[in-house]
Amino acid sequence: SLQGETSPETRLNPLNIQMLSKNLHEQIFRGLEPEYREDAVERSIEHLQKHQLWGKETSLLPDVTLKLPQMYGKNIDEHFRKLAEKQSFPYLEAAIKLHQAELPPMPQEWSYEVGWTRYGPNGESQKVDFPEESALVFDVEVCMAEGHCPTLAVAVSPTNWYSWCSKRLIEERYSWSNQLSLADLIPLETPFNSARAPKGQWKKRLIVGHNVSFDRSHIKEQYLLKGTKVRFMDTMSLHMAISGLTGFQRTLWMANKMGKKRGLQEVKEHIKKAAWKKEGPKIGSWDWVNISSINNLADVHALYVGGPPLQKEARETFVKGTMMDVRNNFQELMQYCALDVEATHQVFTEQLPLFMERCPHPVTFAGMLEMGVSYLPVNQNWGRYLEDSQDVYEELQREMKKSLMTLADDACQLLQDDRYKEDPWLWDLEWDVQEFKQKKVAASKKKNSKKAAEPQAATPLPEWEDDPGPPSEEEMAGPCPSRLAVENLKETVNRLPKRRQHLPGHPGWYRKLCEKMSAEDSWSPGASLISLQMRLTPKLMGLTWDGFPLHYTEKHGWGYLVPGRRDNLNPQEENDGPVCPHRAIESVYREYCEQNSKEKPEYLDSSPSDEWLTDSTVWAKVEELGSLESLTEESSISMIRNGAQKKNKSQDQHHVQAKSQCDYHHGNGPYNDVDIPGCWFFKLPHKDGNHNNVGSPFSKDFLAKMEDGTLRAGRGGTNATRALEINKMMSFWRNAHKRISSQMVLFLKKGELPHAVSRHKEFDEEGQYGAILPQVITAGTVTRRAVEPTWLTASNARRDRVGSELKAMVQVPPGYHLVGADVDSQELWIAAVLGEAHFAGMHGCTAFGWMTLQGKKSQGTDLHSRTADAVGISREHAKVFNYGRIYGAGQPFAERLLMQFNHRLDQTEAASKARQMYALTKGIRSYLLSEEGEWLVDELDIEVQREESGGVSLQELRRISKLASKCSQRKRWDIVGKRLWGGGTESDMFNKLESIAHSAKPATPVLGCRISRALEPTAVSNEFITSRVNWVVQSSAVDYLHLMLVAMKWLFEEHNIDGRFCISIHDEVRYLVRSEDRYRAALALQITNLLTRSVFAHALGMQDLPQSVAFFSAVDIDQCLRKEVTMDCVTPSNPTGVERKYGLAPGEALDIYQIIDITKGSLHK
Amino acid sequence: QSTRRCCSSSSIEDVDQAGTLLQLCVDRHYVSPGQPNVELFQRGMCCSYGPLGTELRRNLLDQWWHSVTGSRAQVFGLNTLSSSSSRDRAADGGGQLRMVESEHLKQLLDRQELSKEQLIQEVRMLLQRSPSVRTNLLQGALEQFVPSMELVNRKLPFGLAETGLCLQPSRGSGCPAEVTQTSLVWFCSPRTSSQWLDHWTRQRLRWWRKFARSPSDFSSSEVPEEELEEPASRGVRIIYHFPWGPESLETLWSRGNSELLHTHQGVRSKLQPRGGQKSIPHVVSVTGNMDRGMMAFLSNSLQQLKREDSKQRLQQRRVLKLHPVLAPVKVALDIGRGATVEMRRVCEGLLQEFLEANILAWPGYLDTAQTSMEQLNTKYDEMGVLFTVVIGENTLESGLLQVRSRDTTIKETMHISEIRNFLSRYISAADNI
Amino acid sequence: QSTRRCCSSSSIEDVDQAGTLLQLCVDRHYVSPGQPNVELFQRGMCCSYGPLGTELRRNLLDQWWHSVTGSRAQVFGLNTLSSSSSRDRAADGGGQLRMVESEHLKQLLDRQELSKEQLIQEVRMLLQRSPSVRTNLLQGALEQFVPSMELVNRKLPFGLAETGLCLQPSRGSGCPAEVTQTSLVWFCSPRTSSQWLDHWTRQRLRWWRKFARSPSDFSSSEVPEEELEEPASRGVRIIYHFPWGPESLETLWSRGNSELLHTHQGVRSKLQPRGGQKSIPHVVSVTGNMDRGMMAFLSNSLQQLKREDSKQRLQQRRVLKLHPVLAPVKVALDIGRGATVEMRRVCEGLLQEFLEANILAWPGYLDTAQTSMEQLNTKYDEMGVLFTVVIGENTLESGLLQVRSRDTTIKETMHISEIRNFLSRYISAADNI
Repeated sequence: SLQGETSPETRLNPLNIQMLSKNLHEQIFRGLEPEYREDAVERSIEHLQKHQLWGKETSLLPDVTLKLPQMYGKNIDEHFRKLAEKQSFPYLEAAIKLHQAELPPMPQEWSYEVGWTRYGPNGESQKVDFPEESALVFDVEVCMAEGHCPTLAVAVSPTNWYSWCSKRLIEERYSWSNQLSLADLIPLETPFNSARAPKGQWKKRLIVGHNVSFDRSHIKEQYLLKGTKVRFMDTMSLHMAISGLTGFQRTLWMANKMGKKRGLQEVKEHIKKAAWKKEGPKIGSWDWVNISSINNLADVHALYVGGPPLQKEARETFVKGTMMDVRNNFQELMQYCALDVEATHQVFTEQLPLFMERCPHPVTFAGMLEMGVSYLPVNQNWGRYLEDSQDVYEELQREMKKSLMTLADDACQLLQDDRYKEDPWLWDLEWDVQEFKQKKVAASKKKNSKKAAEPQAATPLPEWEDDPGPPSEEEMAGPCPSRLAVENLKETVNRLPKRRQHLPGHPGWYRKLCEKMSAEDSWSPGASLISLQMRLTPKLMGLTWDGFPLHYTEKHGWGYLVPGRRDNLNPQEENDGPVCPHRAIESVYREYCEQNSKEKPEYLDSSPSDEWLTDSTVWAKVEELGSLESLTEESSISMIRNGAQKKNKSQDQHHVQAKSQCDYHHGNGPYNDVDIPGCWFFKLPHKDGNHNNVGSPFSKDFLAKMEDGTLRAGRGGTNATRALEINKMMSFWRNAHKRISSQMVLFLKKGELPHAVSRHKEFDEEGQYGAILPQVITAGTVTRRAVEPTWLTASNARRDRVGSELKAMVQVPPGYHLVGADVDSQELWIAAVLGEAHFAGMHGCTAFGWMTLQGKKSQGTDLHSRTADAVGISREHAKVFNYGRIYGAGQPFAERLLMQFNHRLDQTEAASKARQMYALTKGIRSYLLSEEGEWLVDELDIEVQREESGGVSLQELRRISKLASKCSQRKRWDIVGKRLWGGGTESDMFNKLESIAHSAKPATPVLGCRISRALEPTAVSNEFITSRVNWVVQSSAVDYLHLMLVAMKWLFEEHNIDGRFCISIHDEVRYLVRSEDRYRAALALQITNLLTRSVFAHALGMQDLPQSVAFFSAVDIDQCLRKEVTMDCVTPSNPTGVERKYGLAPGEALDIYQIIDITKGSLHK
Repeated sequence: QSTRRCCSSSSIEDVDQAGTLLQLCVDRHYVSPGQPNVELFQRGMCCSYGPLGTELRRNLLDQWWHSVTGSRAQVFGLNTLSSSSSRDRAADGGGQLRMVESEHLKQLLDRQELSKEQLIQEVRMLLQRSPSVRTNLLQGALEQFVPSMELVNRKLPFGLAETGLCLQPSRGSGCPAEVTQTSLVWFCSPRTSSQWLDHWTRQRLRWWRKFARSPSDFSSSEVPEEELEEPASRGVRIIYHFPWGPESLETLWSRGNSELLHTHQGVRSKLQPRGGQKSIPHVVSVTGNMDRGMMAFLSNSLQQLKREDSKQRLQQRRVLKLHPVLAPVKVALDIGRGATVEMRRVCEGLLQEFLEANILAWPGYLDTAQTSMEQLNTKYDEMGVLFTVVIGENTLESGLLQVRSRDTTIKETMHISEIRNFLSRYISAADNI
Repeated sequence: QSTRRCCSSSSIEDVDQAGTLLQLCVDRHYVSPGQPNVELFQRGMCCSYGPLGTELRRNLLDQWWHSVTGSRAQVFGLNTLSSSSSRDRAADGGGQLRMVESEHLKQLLDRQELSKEQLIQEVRMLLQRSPSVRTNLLQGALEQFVPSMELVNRKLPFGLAETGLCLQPSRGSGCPAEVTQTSLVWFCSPRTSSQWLDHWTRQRLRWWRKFARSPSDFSSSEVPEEELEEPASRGVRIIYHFPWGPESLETLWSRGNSELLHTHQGVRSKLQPRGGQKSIPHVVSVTGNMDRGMMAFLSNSLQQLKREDSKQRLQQRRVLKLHPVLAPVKVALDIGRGATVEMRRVCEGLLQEFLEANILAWPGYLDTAQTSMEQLNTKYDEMGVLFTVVIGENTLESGLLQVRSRDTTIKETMHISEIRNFLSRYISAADNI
């Protein structure tokens, strides 16, 4: 049933999904009404019913009436083709010029002069402002020791070579400003001292480079607020699109390159690290290795061009050398740079036709050009942010160290009367002290020195003394007798050994924590070397696990001691090592029990956060586990065939061996090879399985255990807890601060800013306005997603993470706004729409699709709630699983994740939950028999139980396989043909994804971009499936982004919206827009989304689009970059929030109706 | 078990702990004895300090001064008068304290010829003439604003730092009390005043924490809207969590410019900085109470360790773990068993050496009453003495000393020629952590 | 030509010289401007000091403190209250200053129902209740005698040192004035008190002379019998010969034991030291006026040189040749011609380095008004700045600085990495002369 008013505009499809309003549909699909086949509708309804989704109440959205701009072509796809061709034509032309060019001969001698020099074909040189040709291959070198300032550069056009030298290279000075200005950078479009377009018009030019975003960040004009028309092509990105490797492949590739033997060893080690079981993966096909390479220029050059390898040794001079070294090797280094340019040109020449062939849609080319000019405006607050974060960070670090040092100091008291022997934690530390050494003095010498140093007699103190009065004047004048006595005694210093002992009176473990005293400025007294990571720290803190003191062994890592063991309480005569005070341990546990009888610790579900979704390491694991999954599946069949199904016994090993069992505590153990009298040793649980050793109880994984009280500090409680809290707070900045503080920021002088800024009433003369150019590799992964280490991975601000307000430090100059939006559930929708097209060709026909379009959190019919209900986990957790699946994560991943979320869940329970979840969503796999299989079945007359789809289950397959091997002499039968998923909400989606992944030439369904050559079935046969499935969705998401960029550029140009592209962070785009144009830009963004989704539907043969996904749920109009316009980004380094501290008021988040209201639905000024 | 754990468990123990602290301060020469005096101290007022308290206060004020005047080029020291006969006009608040020459007043009262009205008139005039006593350092800094502008060529921002005694009106108790105040008055452009407030808050908080044993006991908190004092638009307090509750050690206010204008009779031209903007500077005041600050550090550094010895007796060790830079006595000099004149001479010589090197040393050797080393250590731990040096018979022969550390309780052997450098290095490097 | 020579020649010049000195003190930020303030300073009273005066006073007090507390093991620091409601009973001299809460008094005067007699009675009681303000530090030390005895195990001699503000009654001028006092109160056996007086006189005089440019301007003189103040039996003054005549900077009295007895209500048992002799200790007081001391050093260090320049014009160079330890500003940092942002950044870095090393540096580079180097040097000489460091364009290239010495006016070239150590060494070594 439906809620809401229906109007003539309202359109519904047969599944009662609200489609685009009538006027919109007419404008976009040009009157082409979708047709629905009856059987398809029926099939859909049946499917939805099965998943309890049919007939759920839904509500209608208000219709949208909007006059779209005039569109080109016969259909929407043609429209986009035309736009993209128009936008990229001059650049493509330039690219072709470069492609066809025969480079002029390289100069033999380079000019040692500030600025650009042009070399004629005969080696004659001439000083120029900048190279003027429309196409250049370009490379910049930076002497790292001198900061970010470019040192030298080489460029080549089809007609000339160019070189550039910085002032800092040519002129020697004691110090240079560490704040760069435009004048320090390389000009490519403007003469020195000018920041305006010559003749008022920027030229459309193309710069080619390898990892060109690095070079771009050293180009002067790129920092101007209003972008120029120069665009960049990155040979590294082209390479990724043509022949890129996945992360896992890269490791294997390098291993392979280092030589077959060495390589295999590396692979083994890698497998071990990834915690694979004994069998390990067998990489069957290595063909891909020969048609790909890792990303650096030398390897890429070898792949595409071949010939003698590039020499990269000179590069070290820039990395490690000083400016002086650069000067001394100037000609050689210039030559090196020029050779790189030449190599880049050769690579580019080879790549261009390949790229055009593999990514034929013009939108891909145009989108990548646009992606290459990202721009992040910043102001003086950037400096404040860096300073404050570092400040707070250092302070926390100090505090943590202080509390640890106090713990160490306090523990020293146990030395007195050997009390450490009774300490449940510290008994096994090194408590030895050293004897104070003195030189033996020869007898005769001793006499002499005695005379000198020792007073003759010992005079006892008088019983009582009166005020002796002041010393006389003579006494005061002469040397003071007591000072003389001291000076004399000082001479005995020669009896000390030359090298002083280091704290001989302190226990050994403490001695090691102290730095030997020195005159260094950095020396500090006390146990200053202590850190959280040290093995003795948990002991100093007196950590307990469920009341048992922690203990470390070399073999098993961290665990804990459980008292009560009797079988090893033999008299310990022969043992002269430290003796465990098991009675003290008992009393610790007893005390714990007494306390706990009062308050029972309640199990709390640790709440995960968005971090899970952005943590790239998690998804890296997915990829590895993915290959594991397919392998185990495969191998399980072969194992059955061998008739020897091994059970992994390593888990139970200890239990079998154990003679001694603890009856009152169950955990990971006991490990009775740890022979501590009176105690059993149990290991701490590990997130990757209990056979792994825990290296530190302070790792991130135990944070939740600290919070729920399983792991707690036995003494010095506040010190320990606080140290952990601090550890958490520091984590972000510790990992990120190097990258963040080395961001190259360039501030513009007033004259270099547009009048819109410098004449704005909020312009501050003392303020700073500038930009960071994030070094985005436009297609940095095999899915052609952009890669950049700082901005594209930055998490959102968190209250307990120092410096996590990073993104909000991107702040607009006066007179500008950031306009942007997140594509709502982008990947879910893409996956869903693919599945729908595959299943019944209409929107909302699969359960997965229906939930994505129509599901409601409030009714529990949205995807995440459904999964949460089904498995009995929180919605937040479910979200992680759902995304994980689409990224290709299999059951093992889910199992592991479940255990991590809840440590009291045992393996079987987790496994069953994971199985349940997968059955419900992905469904059950069935197998279509191959021709050979069918023949075999027929031949052997095996009765086969087939499913609806005609496939057989895994069980059935095993049975057939068993029978086959019994009945025949042949070892190997290839009985399996296609694999299919069935019965789950997502089965059809996965079938579609896998059918694309398995096709001979996998390509994205919308823009037809081919998968990397290194992943095509001809190269890898059946391997890297996870990556390929993942690629279908993610690469389509990249198509989505490219479409949006092209549409936005069109609308901005068409309607004179003053703005530029800023950054796209995966499913999010941001534009920097003049404030007066911000609402029109918001409308443009909404229209862009509408058109982009329509292209998807069109490409999949569905001439319609559901209204609910047609528009962004909100377009953010804001003054800074942040997740939500109202987020105040409070963090420890920004305790007062961005509004108070930086004066950033909340922005506006507008939906389509509000925007139409404000703009009256018009893009016109 | 740490002190913190104890105090969070029970409030009775907290009160007890406050009592322990105060008793210790009196016993160990931080605060002069006498109930009224101790009460002043407890209230965070200036009281009569013993030698150790005096030294601690000196160290604290010194550190404050260096931290504030050394933090930026534009901070200048200042010293204004604590009483002034002209000031009253500017800020004639109620309950002001006046310094009256009692003899004059008595003479007035003795003049029989005056009628009641005349008498009242005369007394009023006397009161009017008598100088008023400052209750804070702000006013002095505001008055010095104009000449100070010349120091930096009439450019903003700059600040004026001062420390000194101020009087707190009695609020009915009948007896006004003194407070050792520190004050930084920062003049900046209106636009940046809020940023500067944040800046100084961070700076100040970091300073307090630098010397703390458990830094998180010091925190800052924004003054809630309803507690803002006129004319401040924003305020931040730096708070110490005493066992008996939080108290404010230092307060930062963003005060606008109305007081500055008032002090200078609204003559805007005098107050305008050079440069483009002609706006009257805004004032950010940073006012600390160092008497309470002392107590905070004493409280923070008091570590009470309960320990069981081998015979299961509960022993208590109380240590005043003051930061090495603040600790009033860095080293105590004592004589081991069998004191002789020669040993004492060595002590004297060593003491002189320490004093010359600006290392405050305690002449424990002067006390010839035979106390056990254990008792001495207890005493020195409670005094917060960093190291105890014992000169024994052996010293006269080999030049070797026993040096006991307050923090680890461990005794090291050290040669007499190296002890001074060791102490100097130890104290100056303690800042490094 | 030295100052001394000039002033002995003519008294008119002397007066002139006094004027010059005062003007210089105001111009160069030693003393805050304003006639009343300068007069206070001239009278040897505490006044409102500018940044340089404040620093000079700090240095002076620091030196005094280290010299006195570091001189002997038995000197302990002390800090007593400047006002006290109990003290009046003990020393109820005439002309005492009382801190009256003016609001209370006004309310009293407003009470219509009181008769004149009642009113007088009430005012007297109010006055009685109001705390009195100390006029010297002696009384506080006497009060702390008993607890302090325990510090040295009830043995004599020992001393209590304190510095602080005291009020000087107006003596009719109507307005009491503040004085920065230093006080050592020395308790010794009656037998040795006269010897100790001599000892301390020698010590103190030596201290004053240590920092003087011409030490002989400081001298000591026995107080004539007729000028002895009750209950002192002997007195010595340390005198400085100002251009306008000699004035006393510090006074030492041998005071007997009557005040001590009086303060402790004659309870002899509390006052007796341990040991054979049961006599009540005698008191030697050493009281200094550091405001006047400051003026003495300023006056002593002012050198006026007449010289002719190349064009035969008579030029005067005035230099405040303060002792390096006392000089408030040790180094000034300036930028040579063609100031750039980079040069300024170097200055800022250097300044921070100096401040961290506790070398007070003057941020001359903040003053961007173009003044000639000559003018700058004149200014710095008058400020008594030891060295002027100039950062030029050359510095950015080579790291070399120009360092001008106040005393020789000679410019040396020095590398930026060595300047801090040079200054530290220079200042600390100046103590050795």
